[in-house]
Amino acid sequence: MTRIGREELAQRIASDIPEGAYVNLGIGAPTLVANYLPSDLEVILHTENGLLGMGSAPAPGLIDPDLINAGKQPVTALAGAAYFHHADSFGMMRGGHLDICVLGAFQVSATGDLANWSTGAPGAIPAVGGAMDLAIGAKAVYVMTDLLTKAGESKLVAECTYPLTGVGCVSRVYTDHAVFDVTGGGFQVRELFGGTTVDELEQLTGLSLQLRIES
Amino acid sequence: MTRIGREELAQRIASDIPEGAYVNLGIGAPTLVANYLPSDLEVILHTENGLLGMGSAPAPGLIDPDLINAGKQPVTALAGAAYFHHADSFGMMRGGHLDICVLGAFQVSATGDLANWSTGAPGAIPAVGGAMDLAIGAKAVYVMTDLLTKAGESKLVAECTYPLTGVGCVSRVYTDHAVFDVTGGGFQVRELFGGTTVDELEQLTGLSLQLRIES
Amino acid sequence: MIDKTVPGTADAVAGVADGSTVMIGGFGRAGQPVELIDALIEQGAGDLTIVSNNAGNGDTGLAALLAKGRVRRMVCSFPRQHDSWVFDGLYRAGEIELEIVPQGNLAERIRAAGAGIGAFFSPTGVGTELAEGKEERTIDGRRYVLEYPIKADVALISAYRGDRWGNLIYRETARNFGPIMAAAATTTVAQVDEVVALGALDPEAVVTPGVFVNRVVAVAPRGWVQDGIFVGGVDIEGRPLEVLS
Amino acid sequence: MIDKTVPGTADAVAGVADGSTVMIGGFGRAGQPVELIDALIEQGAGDLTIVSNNAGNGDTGLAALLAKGRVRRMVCSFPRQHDSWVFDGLYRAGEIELEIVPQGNLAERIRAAGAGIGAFFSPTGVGTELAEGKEERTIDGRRYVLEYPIKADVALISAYRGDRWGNLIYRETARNFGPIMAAAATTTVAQVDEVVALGALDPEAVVTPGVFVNRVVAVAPRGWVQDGIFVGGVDIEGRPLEVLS
Repeated sequence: MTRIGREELAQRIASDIPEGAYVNLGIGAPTLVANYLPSDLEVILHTENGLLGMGSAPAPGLIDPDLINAGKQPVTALAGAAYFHHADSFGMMRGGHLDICVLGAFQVSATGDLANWSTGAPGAIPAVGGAMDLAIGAKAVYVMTDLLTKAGESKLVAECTYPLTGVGCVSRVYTDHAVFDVTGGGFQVRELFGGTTVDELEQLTGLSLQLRIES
Repeated sequence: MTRIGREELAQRIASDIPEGAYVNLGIGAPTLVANYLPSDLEVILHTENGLLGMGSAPAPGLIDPDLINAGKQPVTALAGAAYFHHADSFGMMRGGHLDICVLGAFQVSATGDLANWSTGAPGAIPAVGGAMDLAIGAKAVYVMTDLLTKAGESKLVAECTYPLTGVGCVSRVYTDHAVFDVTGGGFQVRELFGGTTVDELEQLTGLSLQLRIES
Repeated sequence: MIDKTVPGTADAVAGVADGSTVMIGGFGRAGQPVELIDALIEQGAGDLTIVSNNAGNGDTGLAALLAKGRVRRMVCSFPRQHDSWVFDGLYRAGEIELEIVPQGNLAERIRAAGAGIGAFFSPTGVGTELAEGKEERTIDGRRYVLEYPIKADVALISAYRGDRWGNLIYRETARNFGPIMAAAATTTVAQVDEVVALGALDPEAVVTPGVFVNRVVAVAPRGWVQDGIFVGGVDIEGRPLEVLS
Repeated sequence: MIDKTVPGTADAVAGVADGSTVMIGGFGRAGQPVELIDALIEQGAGDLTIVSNNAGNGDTGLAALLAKGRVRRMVCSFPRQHDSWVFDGLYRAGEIELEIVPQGNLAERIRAAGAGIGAFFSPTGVGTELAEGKEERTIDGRRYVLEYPIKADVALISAYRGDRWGNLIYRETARNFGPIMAAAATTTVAQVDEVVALGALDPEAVVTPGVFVNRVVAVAPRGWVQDGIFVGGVDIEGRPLEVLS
């Protein structure tokens, strides 16, 4: 079956972000989405370490160590940016003022639970950062992930077995095989990539899936 | 018996405020205290409508309607001032960052309860403003008041009969007859004005009073 | 292109529904969005709940809205002022409901709404009649009462300068409730003296980031400021005296 | 005359007692008060509880303090980074305690301490193992957990400019935890690039009013800024590359 690559998936997500949206892109793969936002549209990026109106990475030699994103990578600030402290920044998120947050995942459950901060492996050093705040804060939480783990297990599950990041918080999952909406009745297939079929997805995930009917 | 006037009392209170103190002066008589702070000492005045480093009233013709105090009178801002919004301003107070607050009172009880916002008179329009926040916020709450009401009743009481502003919050009461500390064991006379005696004060207040012994 | 500016105050207040909860910024006259209130009177919405620190001064602004009978309920800390005769009359006639909230609890409850806090324990008001019926708890030996967020459908605020993304800066103590109300309402409308180009506001000094603002409208500049400099020339009610320049 | 400035970093951290809770500002390296931490190492206080978003980078700053064995307990949101080998080693050896707090709850709990809030209901972490054992409540149909303030004996923060009253401004995302930690500690110490004259900081743009600050010390200016202007010239760890001017 045909899958799409990570860059293509980032592009696919970017195309769903409307002009004027306030968006937080999580650490890791979700940051790639920024590269595909059309330059003629204004989308305002939030980074939880205190900046609204984040721009792209600086040119080499123009790195400002005071100006970083949540992944601690150097960034720039656009005209129209604003800085604020951590309580204000997380209040902005927790208060539901951001439109979209894009996050990675270990698992997403059929009821929209998210697990993305800990594998629960014994001996691992726990570290949650802003993951739990991001998970419950935005109006829409999109997950960007491969459908399967490297071991071939489905990341879409009936119930998460990894430690939870948030309960019932995910609204949509973008994977390399298909896009899924989380509905009251479980996962609904919104879009299939390449030749993937719903039957194949059901086989891969072990879940009963519905195809979204355009109304 | 000798009493001191309101201006003299303001001066007396001012002399107890050390350099470097952060002070909020309540609406009404307490604002007079500002006039007696020595100009060669720096005391930083807070007004709860969003300014630290408040200065004196402006000259006529230099009134700026954007720059007012909690009593909605025009003021000025000193070099070193800072503006902030209402949540930050009351957080500053509630968080115990101000050293002294000077307030008026209808009644103060022997356990430091304060009543200064409502006489409880039927038909009166209630209005509390920042009184309850001021009462519980500062490290030390000083009350500035006449000892007696116009009708000759003591404002120092065993228990307040007027609606409370705050419980156990007053640390000292400056009156036209004497200065009282609120201690675990009731009012202690800290200082007597003119020829006033503790016996006279006991008669006027109907309370059993102790004279503070300098240690 | 994001452009939150609207041409006039009528556009700015369009769509306010009867029965709405409307926050109105300002402390006394400082920071009161008078032009937006005038437009709201013109727009006609009624049966309103108004959240504002005071209950109007003189016969203009919030007082004028009250005088028109558009307000069912006031939530404020200090309605009774020397010039609050409009509110006083309505209250005594039993024509308006009143919820009194200590000023710091009012501010913190508004802030909580904007910051997604479900409720908080405040030491303010403990043991007073304004805390009657509220849940009380002793934490680390201190008494607190549980206070809930105050949200609004609409916030009308006054700022000094804004840009097309809705970023705002304020002026002196006219800042007061604007920044917290902006974050607590579904739709936030800001009147500003001047709309400036994107990037003209120092990002270190922006007080209200545009994410909290839906509409920005420029109104007549305040008479006591020219090009950002205080020039004096008014009395406390904003009436012209003389211009120093 | 109020003068909160002190001559050197040793004076700035004088008196920190063994067993203290010390907040340390910064998010990764941005805003980390490295010179104050170096002075604290020199000062010698041990058995510390450190509240900071991360648990040190490389071998300098907070990592150096950890390496000296001065820290009994870390309260942070994200200890595990690519360059947090010092903390990682201590943790695996069982030589340090760790309390993990979601970043927004960490920030809000610190803010609550400074603002006199007894506790608050947060939606963050509900239903996760980090909320186990915490009081939960449903308010208006949403689940929340009760979170308590985090106070400190000392806060060490890094700002950009300060004055003798302790007013502070920050720079870009190096602001992060500084303003809220300043308000949450009994003694707050700020290192700044430059102490400026009283009145030189715009009162509209002061982020931390001096009331929250006890000591201010000027340290070597950051290499990437000259006279307030970004001049580039360093890599992400602050090492010189080239100066554009």
